[in-house]
Amino acid sequence: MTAILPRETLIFTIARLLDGVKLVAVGAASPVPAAGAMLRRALDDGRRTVRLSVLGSVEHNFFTNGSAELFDCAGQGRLDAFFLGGGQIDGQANVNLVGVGDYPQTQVRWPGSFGSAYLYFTVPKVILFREEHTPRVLVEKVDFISAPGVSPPGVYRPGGPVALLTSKGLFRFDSGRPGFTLESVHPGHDAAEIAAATGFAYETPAIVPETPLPDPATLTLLRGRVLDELAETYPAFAAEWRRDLAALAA
Amino acid sequence: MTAILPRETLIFTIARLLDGVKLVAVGAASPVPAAGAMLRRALDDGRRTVRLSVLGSVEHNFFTNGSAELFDCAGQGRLDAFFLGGGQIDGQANVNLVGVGDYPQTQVRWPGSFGSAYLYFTVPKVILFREEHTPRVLVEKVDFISAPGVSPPGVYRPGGPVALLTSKGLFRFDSGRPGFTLESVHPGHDAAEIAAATGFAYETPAIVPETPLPDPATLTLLRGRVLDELAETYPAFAAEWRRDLAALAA
Amino acid sequence: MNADLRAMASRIRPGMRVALPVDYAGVSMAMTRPMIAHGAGDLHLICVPTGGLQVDQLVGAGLVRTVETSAVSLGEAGGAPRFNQAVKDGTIRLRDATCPAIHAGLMAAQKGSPFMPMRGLIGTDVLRHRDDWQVIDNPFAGGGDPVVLIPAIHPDVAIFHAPMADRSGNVWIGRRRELAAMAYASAETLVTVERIVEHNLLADEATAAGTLPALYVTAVAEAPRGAWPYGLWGEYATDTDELLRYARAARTAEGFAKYMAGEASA
Amino acid sequence: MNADLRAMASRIRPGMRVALPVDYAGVSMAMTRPMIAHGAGDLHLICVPTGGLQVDQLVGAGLVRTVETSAVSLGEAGGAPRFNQAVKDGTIRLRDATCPAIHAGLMAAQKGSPFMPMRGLIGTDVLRHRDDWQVIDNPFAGGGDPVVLIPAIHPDVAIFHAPMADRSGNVWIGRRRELAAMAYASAETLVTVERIVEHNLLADEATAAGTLPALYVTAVAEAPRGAWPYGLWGEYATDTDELLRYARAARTAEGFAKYMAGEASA
Repeated sequence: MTAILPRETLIFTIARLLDGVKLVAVGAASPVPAAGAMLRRALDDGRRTVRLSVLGSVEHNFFTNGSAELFDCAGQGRLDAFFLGGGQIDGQANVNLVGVGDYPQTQVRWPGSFGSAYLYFTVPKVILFREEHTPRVLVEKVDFISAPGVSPPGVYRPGGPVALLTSKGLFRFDSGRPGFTLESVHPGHDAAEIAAATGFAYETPAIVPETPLPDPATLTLLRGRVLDELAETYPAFAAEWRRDLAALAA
Repeated sequence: MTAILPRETLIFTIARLLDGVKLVAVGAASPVPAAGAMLRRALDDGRRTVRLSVLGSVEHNFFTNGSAELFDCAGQGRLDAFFLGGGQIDGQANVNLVGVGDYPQTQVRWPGSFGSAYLYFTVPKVILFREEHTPRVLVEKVDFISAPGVSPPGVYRPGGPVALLTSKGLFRFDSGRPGFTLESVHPGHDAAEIAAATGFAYETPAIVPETPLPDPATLTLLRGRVLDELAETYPAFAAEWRRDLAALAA
Repeated sequence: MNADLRAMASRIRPGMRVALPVDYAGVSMAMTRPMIAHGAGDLHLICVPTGGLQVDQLVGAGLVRTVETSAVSLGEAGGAPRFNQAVKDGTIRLRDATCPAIHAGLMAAQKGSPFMPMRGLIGTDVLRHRDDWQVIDNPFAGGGDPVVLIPAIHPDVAIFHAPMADRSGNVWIGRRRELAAMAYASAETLVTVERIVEHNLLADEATAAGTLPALYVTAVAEAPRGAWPYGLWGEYATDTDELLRYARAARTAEGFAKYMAGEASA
Repeated sequence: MNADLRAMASRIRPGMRVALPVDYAGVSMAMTRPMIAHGAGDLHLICVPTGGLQVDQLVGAGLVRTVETSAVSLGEAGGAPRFNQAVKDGTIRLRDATCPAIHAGLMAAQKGSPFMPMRGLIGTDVLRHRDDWQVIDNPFAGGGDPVVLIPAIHPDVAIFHAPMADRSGNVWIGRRRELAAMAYASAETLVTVERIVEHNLLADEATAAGTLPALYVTAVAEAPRGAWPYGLWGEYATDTDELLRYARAARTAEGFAKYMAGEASA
């Protein structure tokens, strides 16, 4: 069996999560989500048009109405999927992009909420993606709610989180409960390790499956067309990926 | 003394009313207001930039954000002057651009209110310009208020009417009273004729002066540069003006 | 009749809200006869922000239930005869507006907001007759300061004409950004163009600046001189003689029917 | 230092609200040192909708009282060191927002409306800390349905960099329409450009489509590579090495001072 790189598992998982989307946007410095979207587009080729917008990119940005257009698209219901990271993410899927400590004089300051306080409400499929899987990031309660995981009845909320993907595993989010359920663990990790690394409570099925890996055809697409496309926008990331592939083959 | 054409008196009067403006917009089929604005621009040449936008024109329209930009400009306080006609205008400076009779099934239907219900409120210097001066047009009370001449205290109203110019004379509007005062009569007309032709009450000073006429230098500008500029956008109007000038000279 | 245009017209279903641009912005006159041939009626026309020949013809053909507009006229050719007759006869429902209110309603839809506030309007009969608009006191003022709220306008379909599109469905609209605004607000957008070009309009920044992305475009069909008798900016001027010919003919229902039965020719 | 840039910077007065664009839209880095040399402080920066190097340098130079923004960072070069330090020290006032709220506030100013409604935000700490925003029940809903109202943002001055301007002061902004939005909303607009061209940008429809008219432009100055170390779309790429060099240097106040004292060189 072919060895699969950890980042290939992440990219393939994102592509699976994006099944059915027509328009997906990713942030400027987000090569893994971008690659996932590119793989989704490649998989759907000839069957469905999948559009991808990379914010801040000249090449991979078909918007022509300034930086407001992404948010307008979301408001119109045209944006199907988006990614959010977060300095902290808690068990209610609340996201903190602002800082640690008492606001405003936080002792650690992150950049800020960006568009999260809007997109989390309006984009049907928000994928929380944060590679670092530690109790520092996945906390019981965020210090600042940039965007809440759920809203009370009566609040306009067509969008929200569907999943949390880290370097160790994949959680699904149930907005009814609300809370996360561990869906799968990536190769090389296990449920106990994830429990120790997660600062919030979540549900775990009796048997936690391994995260599905790409089949050979998908892997060919991923290491061919997708890697080539990605290299235009994320040359450093693509070069490192290629080096790792060369090392695998050696 | 040089003979002055009636339309030249109107154009010169408009140019006088536009003293001090930086941006003026005129409707698509408004050659007299456009000529007045062009004369204002010519008179201010080298002292102040006067910008003119002719709606719907490709040549004389510097807007680049679609047909909403004019209204945005007005909202920003950048539009100093605008012209309104009106199927009916009453003594409170209410304007009716919709129709005669009971709305909606009016027996006479005019095109509609266009932007009047906004621009009348936001443009500091709105000039009511209607050549026809009859009791049919200048009525006691309009059948439909497309835009009101005055607003009660507490209503946001930086703009409004300053004057009403017809083929017979010029009225000033006093929003405090509110009402019109006859300011001057054009050559060939008199106050009694105007009284008979006006359907609303207004104030008349003891002595009504004649509307000022352009001096020779202004007339040269008007029949030279302004007429040339106007011919680009209103060729038929300019040609007729030139024919009338030729007849004067004969 | 062009099959592409017929196919586009067939997307229109009875009762739809149809957004149409102002005379000088790019009216798809080429779509008017296919729409009439298709026959979907009970339409709610939204003029962005005013209407003209196309609106008059659709009204004359009996396809229109409601006209939401700031004005309808034939410009230099005078009043819109079929529209004016329908008003007199009470056969259409009027939603008289003012230009920026139409823009505000579309902007609300573009932003995904339920409404937009707008200055002006207070004390007008335009406002008095719009039971779908609301007035609130500006919450940011100390008290008083009434302001009108215009609810979002969500057209089912926008229809317009533009100079060019590319093979991907990107449409060059230049500085006529109300066409983009219509498309953003509408569920579907049908576009006729003078020509289809082989290069991608988004490939360089110069043309990209005036391009509506394919994301918003449902279908495109080639229709040379498709705005005629209206003009198209940068392409050709309005044929005022033809507008006058129409205005004369359409004074009566019979004259209108005869005019429409004649072949359109540029 | 370029005299034109100094003259433009001298228009800035203490306490002004200054709108600055996002990293990739055309930051007038060329204006940063002239602004610092001019020394007008107590500024209220409005990042449209996020800030970066320029904001960090103005904060580091002590000119900033308030930062209204959706984020401040150096992108690939990491956090904004002087901004982050100022937050920690409590020496600047934060008005944390979210991108579309900044756009909504500017749009309200563009439209001459007192506010714009915006979805989202309910239940966030962003909203909780903004006492200048309001929540009302959507008057068009049967009841409930809270919606946030963002008051108009009226910057005193907008400052950005663009590829070109003409002799009349028209500026080509391409598809970076947030630059136009900033200018519409602002009382004054100061623009640096790569080059000044001799032809009128409004003379043909192709360039007109991406042009901000001179009406909105207070002053223009030529500043080749004026976005550096940021890139300018269609012109040059971001100099990430320089951003990294700054990020390292500006970890301390001393390092920042030393960096700023060095000559800027492309």
